Amino acid sequence: MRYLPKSDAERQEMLAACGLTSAEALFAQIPAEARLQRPLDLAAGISEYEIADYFKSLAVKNAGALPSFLGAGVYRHYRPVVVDAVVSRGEFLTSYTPYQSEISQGTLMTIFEFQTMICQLTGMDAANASMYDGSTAVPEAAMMAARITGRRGALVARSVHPEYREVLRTYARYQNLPVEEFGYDAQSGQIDFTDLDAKLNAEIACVILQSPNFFGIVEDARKAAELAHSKGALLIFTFSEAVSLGILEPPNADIVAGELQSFAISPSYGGPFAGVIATKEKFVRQLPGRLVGQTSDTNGNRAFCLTLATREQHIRREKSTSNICTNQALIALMATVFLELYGKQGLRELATQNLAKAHYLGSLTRPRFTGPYFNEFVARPPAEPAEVNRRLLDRSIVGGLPLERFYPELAGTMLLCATEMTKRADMDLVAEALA
Amino acid sequence: MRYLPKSDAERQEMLAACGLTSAEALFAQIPAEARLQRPLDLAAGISEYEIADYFKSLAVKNAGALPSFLGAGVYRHYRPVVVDAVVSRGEFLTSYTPYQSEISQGTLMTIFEFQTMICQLTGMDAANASMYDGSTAVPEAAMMAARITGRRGALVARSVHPEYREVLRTYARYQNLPVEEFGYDAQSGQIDFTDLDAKLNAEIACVILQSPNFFGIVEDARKAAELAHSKGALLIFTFSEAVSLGILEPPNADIVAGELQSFAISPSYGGPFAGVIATKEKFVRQLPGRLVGQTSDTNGNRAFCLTLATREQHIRREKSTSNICTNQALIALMATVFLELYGKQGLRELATQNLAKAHYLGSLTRPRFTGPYFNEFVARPPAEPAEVNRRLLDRSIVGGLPLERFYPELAGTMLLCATEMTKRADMDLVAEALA
Amino acid sequence: MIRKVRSHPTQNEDVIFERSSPGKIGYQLPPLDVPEVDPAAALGNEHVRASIDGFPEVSEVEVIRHFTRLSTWNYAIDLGLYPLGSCTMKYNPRINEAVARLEGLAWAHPYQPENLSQGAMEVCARLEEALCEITGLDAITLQPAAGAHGELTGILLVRAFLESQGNARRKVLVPDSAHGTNPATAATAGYAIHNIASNEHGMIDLAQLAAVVDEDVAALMVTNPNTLGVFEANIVKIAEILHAKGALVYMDGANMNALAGMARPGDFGVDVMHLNLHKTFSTPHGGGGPGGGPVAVRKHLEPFLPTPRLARSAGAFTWDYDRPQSIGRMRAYYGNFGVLVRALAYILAHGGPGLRNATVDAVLNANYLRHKLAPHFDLPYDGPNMHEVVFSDERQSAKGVRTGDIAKRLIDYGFHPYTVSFPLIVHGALMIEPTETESKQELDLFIDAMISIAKEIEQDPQMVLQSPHTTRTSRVDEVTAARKPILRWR
Amino acid sequence: MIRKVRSHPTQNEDVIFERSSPGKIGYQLPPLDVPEVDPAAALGNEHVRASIDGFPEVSEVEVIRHFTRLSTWNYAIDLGLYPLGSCTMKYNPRINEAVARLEGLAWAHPYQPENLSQGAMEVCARLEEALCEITGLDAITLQPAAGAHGELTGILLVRAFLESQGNARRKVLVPDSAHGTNPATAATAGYAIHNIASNEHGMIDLAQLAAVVDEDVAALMVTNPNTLGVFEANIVKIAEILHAKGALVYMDGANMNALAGMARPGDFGVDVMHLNLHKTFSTPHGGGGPGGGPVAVRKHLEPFLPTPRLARSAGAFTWDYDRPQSIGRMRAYYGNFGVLVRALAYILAHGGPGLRNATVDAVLNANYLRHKLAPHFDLPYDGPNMHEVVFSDERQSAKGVRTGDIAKRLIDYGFHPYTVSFPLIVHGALMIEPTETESKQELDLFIDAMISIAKEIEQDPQMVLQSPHTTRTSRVDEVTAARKPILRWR
Ligand SMILES: Cc1ncc(COP(=O)(O)O)c(C=O)c1O
Ligand SMILES: Cc1ncc(COP(=O)(O)O)c(C=O)c1O
Repeated sequence: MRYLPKSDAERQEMLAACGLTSAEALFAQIPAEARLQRPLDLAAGISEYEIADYFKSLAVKNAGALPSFLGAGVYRHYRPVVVDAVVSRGEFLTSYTPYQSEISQGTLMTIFEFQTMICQLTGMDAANASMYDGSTAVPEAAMMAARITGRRGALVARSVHPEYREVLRTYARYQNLPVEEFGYDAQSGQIDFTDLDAKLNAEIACVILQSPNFFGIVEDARKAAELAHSKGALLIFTFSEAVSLGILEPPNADIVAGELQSFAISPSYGGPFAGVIATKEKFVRQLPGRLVGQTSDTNGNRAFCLTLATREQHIRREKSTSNICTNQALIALMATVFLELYGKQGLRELATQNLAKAHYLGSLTRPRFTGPYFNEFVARPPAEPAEVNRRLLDRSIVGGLPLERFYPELAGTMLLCATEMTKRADMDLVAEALA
Repeated sequence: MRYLPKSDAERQEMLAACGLTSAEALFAQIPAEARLQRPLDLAAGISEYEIADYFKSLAVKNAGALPSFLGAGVYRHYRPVVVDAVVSRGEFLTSYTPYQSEISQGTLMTIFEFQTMICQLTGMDAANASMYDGSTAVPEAAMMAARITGRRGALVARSVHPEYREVLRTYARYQNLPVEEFGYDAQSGQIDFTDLDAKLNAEIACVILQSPNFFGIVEDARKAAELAHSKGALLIFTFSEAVSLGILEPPNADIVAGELQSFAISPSYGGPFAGVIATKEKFVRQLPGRLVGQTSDTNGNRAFCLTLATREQHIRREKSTSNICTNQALIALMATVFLELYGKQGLRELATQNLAKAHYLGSLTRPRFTGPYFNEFVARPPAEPAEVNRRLLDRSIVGGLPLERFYPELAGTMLLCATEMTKRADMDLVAEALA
Repeated sequence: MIRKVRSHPTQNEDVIFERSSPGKIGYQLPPLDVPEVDPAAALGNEHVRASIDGFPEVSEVEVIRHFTRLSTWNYAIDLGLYPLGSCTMKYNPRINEAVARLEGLAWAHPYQPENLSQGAMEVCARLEEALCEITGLDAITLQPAAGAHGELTGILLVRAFLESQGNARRKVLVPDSAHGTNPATAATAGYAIHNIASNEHGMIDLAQLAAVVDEDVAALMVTNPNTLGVFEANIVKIAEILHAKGALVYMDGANMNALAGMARPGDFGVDVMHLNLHKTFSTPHGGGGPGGGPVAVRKHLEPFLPTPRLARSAGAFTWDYDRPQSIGRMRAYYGNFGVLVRALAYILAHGGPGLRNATVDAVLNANYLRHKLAPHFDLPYDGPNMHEVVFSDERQSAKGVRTGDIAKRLIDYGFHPYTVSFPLIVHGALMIEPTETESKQELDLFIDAMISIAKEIEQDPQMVLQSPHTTRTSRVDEVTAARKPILRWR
Repeated sequence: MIRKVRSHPTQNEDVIFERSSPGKIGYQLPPLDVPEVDPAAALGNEHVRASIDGFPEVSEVEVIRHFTRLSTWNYAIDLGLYPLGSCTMKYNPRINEAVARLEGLAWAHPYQPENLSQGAMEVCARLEEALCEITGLDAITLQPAAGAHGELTGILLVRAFLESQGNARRKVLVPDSAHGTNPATAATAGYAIHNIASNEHGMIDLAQLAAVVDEDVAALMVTNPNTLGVFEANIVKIAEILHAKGALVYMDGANMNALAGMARPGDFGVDVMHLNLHKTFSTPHGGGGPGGGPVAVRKHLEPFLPTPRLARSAGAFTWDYDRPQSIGRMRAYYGNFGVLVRALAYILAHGGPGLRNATVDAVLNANYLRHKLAPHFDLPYDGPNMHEVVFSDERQSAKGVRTGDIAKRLIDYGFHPYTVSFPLIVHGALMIEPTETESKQELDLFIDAMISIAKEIEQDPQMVLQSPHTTRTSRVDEVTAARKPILRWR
């Protein structure tokens, strides 16, 4: 088989060196009753050509190539070819976690740059090397807040991505972290501060909000932070549209737990993406996941290494800050390449273009909420959203996300997203369908 | 601009260092009458996203993706992804000709392996590092033969690729290398030995034949060599379907000048491909183009370098064996990767599959010639070839090449090719159309 | 004598922020085809940020060079043997990268209508089928993003199941040879950890196990083969002991590379397990991730699997969200889909017989290393091993040289080190897993290197203690890094 | 002091034939879906070969490692400055690689019907238009595969044109500063070469030129800016002198990177010229090729251009084969199409203004180097320079150190050397072309290195003579390589 670099003669030679005469003997230690006594019921291996053919046949069954107005946590942004050129280099693609610093400085320095840029974007002091995604970063942040405050309760805004909230519930369930939700203002689509205020109490470890929120609307994070702090709770700030950081004032949150998919990470039917958690200096030792730090080698050269490992499972086992081990390094590298390519000017211009595109579409339709929105908004089509989408599909456009599924009270509305990749002509077609 | 790594401040700084105040001043040496006094009449630069979009819009206008029965010198063989993975590495892609051996050993060793495998395939003693393509390799070989024999005339078989013969004529015209053609047997499609014999004389430097020839038919190269040698001429053997070397007995030619496109080089509308010239020990110093040789460094380690440069233009100028400088190195590297991946067993199995596919198609149609064929043959459709192709295109199949264009006497016939990528179902459709 | 590498210059490179200068750009956007919008007007002044302090400004060519240069500072599978025990660093086939990037797969949106997602869903379906057949279990979820995420999923499944039986119980048993994620996971799921010591064969001691298993035990987390590379010969009895008390057997499948096609956890008593697609199924580690940690279960645990579940209705694939007993969601969307594509491509390439052959070669390589190195390094557990072998530095530490030092010296010899100091039950462990994609030539070079280092330690331990000597970065001061953390550039 | 690089281990690797062992495979073909055919029966026993002696047998992972390891032995633009004079080693944008691989372009067959090739033909059409505008000439052929091939095309055009005027003439004038391909080409086209010496400014001497130009001269092959990086200030008069005698001006356009957007050969008297797409237009050199050498001409030479010519009829592109006066074909098909795609992508990315800015930066970089290095190295021609600058080793050779030795020492400093010993008119030339895609930081490091080497030569010439000292391969014995050629593995 092409992936196995041995001839049968070499196999025999090696078996002989082991004092064995048959490959079977290698498995003698497995008792018969534990052995599979038949071949696997899987077809024989196929050629590369057939593999390529097969996945092409699957790919064409998907809508990947059509213009689309779906956002809702996963955004279509252009991926500069440099990104894949970099992550395709075997030295990045096929290396392991950089435990051996002396032959991993490449990966280590890219993570150090990643951590730095996340701090610059979020206004935090320290960021970890990545989490699985935004949805798992949020519960990890909540657990972190509980450790920091010694409190258990979490208050999460209903305008946070519904699936993030579901994951939070799954994680919280057995850690006695009671999770309660607070509402949004039916007018503005922003969080309902009275509801939040009412639910805040001395048991609450953290208040969790997302901005732009699931409706695409920018929240007043500072105000929320003040309110949370006034009750001794921490503010956890999450985001799923990272491009917004190019233009939005960073929150003065205590913990930022977000999703970086917008940074040159393809939608890929929902993953792999890259989550991240950033926080303030004083909370660093409560961070989950890997951290890269700067130090020097015995010759005094600048060097990098994984650090503060005493937080982690391989050292601390059941007392670690999290059970995470493998993270999303290569995907975080995509984001790193993207951010360095776009840089200071580029990220801002990109954000401004997204803003302009979405507001053009917004100006042609009727946004449901009055709050300021970034690159997506809730629209009220005249007809059933599903019906509208069917019509759009006839013009080979993938429409928006009907919201009833997640927000029964928003039945009849749909979430529409526009990015720098959305063409005006397609937006005009959507406007028509919504007219 | 994204490709220019300078800020305006840096430009000013550098101008100042040059004692200049404006960029204009850098061009003062160009007299006004030689200067372009207006901006170029070309649109402003566009973004990467627009470039990708534009070429995609062009790509879909071509037939690249359809099943095709075209061969005629350019063959559709599967390209293992490893090939592009290798040639996309910046260390191979963005390096220059390996003049500085100490930092070019990678490229040099791959060329050494290339030269070796070409020798193993062709039965020759030495091969060069590549020529532009097969069509230019042939005239270079003819010029080489003229230098070796001190004779001028070239006899070329009409069954050699018509465009190769055209190029030969262009090159030969001003070097007083009279080129005469000899015919093929109307029955077998192989060269007409009586005609060759009749035209051979003491003025003839070389006899040029192709196998498999343009009709896909295998020639009797040994017999041709004997005949040529008996008159003191050299035999130049050319090929355009390199995969055939996996199964065909290498010719005992004096010079082999062929095209390697079949070795994982995409059709790419006709180029870039890779030609090569191989020959016998005694003729090495008459080879055109670059050669890599094995030697050692001052520490006694095996090392490689460009060698026998005294044949080349940068040393010998007007007395060089050829004016070639830049060759097709990266494309030859594709062939090298391909050959090492397929190896001894693979190339033979590949050739055998091609043989089987073409003969399946041949068995359903009526080959025009009786000679043994490899993976293409001349068919006689009942209707006009153009018409047959039109019908096939309605079933989104690209048909074969109508031969009248190159061989008036073969009006009404078409050249059909089948490779390992040709599916039986498509061949059955073609058979139908030809029934 | 070092035969595998020679020194060569590698480019230095600054941290990107040090290459930056104001006004350099590496991007261009298409012209805006809609009216401009003033951010302050649209979002409110207070929400609009000033420019991002310290953010880089560089050109495209500098970005390409930056990362190309950095990449040359890394070791990688593409460069040679990467024998990290427990990590299964095998060759990552390039075709897998190609198919994962097909537009229809890479640009599929998780919320696009199901009738426009059948191709992506078929990938999930075929992978689920294949993995069930390989594990011998009845149902599987592809949601978990990595092994530890799979462990948490699995233990939450155990908990939900036991709860449905009326008692979630309090304890999870974890052998002292287990990976750190096991206890960390059990704790995250709200269980108390009870460690159980391995016996002299590096296996779970039946008597001791029987003694601790009671109605308070929710599950045993067993790694099989365990982290010593030893197959738990009594696994069937172990499962009986737990099942007898209504407890479940969770298997950490990180070492499936020793079993695929040879033995199936479902056939030897395992109730729930995770797989590491980024180990057994060749998806690239990428410097730390991404991974894939599908969790397979027996029928009785199926109702509790995370939502949504892939289902078929009217000949089409659909996502089933109506799962009343489910533990809920483990992450947004459906999993690390791009990783699933790669794993399926790998399985298709090998096929059933191929997976078995790969397992044979993996175990053969590890046993070959054991036989060749045993004369030179201490073997704390000298029974037969499966896909990996664990030595200890007992002999070398007599000279003051520890496993970590031997590891650094290996770097000079052109190899990535083995896993250092794990599993914890072996004092000074050298944990070596070659995988099946290593040639005899490569293994022989590694054996020579190890033997040569053993000799060097006899003659000149100091030299080894100061290694590596040939790398662009010499030994890194990790202590200071932790004492005075510098976690970002300023 | 060396600031640009540090030493690091790089993997050794055998020649592939030494890794081979019988039975290892790196491929798999789909199952044959038609009946098998016995080669001997189908082709005749005498035509079927025995297995290919010595051919490699290795696995896929070994192939990936083989080439990955070899690649680390190379220097490349992606790693740093590559200041080869006359080679225009600029950044190769990655988007160009991506678009050239689009299925519809990469898999287009040259004989597929024209109505199925309009996209490919549009690439050719747009590139032709752009290059005509950039050169200021009237027509162009994209057939030539490289510069030298373009030269041959151009000189054959000259010859065909003059023949059509009744006399092909006998001589071609070539300045002594010309690249070797120029005389080699003229000879291949059947012309006698007459060399003309440059004057003290490194330019063609008008008086001398006037003296040699007569009715026997077919053309002058001029490189402008010439290989000294000097613009032939009298180019207009030069053209007049030749035209006055009915001779033509051929321009070697290898140095167009100094002119694009600033000056057009068509505007200063050039009749025919070639371009190097792999220089000025950023297509990758790939270790020696492929290239692209389009030839642009004035109207009166158009009828002689190679067949086929791209034409338009009824709003569609078509290939015109009916060219009675054509010199014929220069190669099969239409040119190195994949290279043309890349060149067009480059032109579209820059656009008109961008090309001009690139030219400015290219010339700025070269002048910056001249000013910084002039105090340390001899400048045989100290006039203003364009895109490249040529020093001589006069001062250093006093210490016995030649340009070739300085070049080798540069390698230790982490740079690829400049072009050594060319042009021939400069004794011991150091020919330096930075191109526009180099940052000031990179140039400053290069300047430091050159100055530091100049100092080393003062202090310890022997050390420099033995350099490079840090590469995995020390100085290579090229003499033995030529004396006893070993051109293949055995
Ligand atoms: C035995 C074992 N269990 C669990 C894990 C955790 O898997 P992951 O890193 O994918 O979370 C690992 C990985 O190192 C492992 O080796
Ligand atoms: C001045 C000059 N002319 C001609 C050539 C030949 O071009 P090519 O190598 O593309 O054949 C070169 C390339 O080195 C050159 O520098």
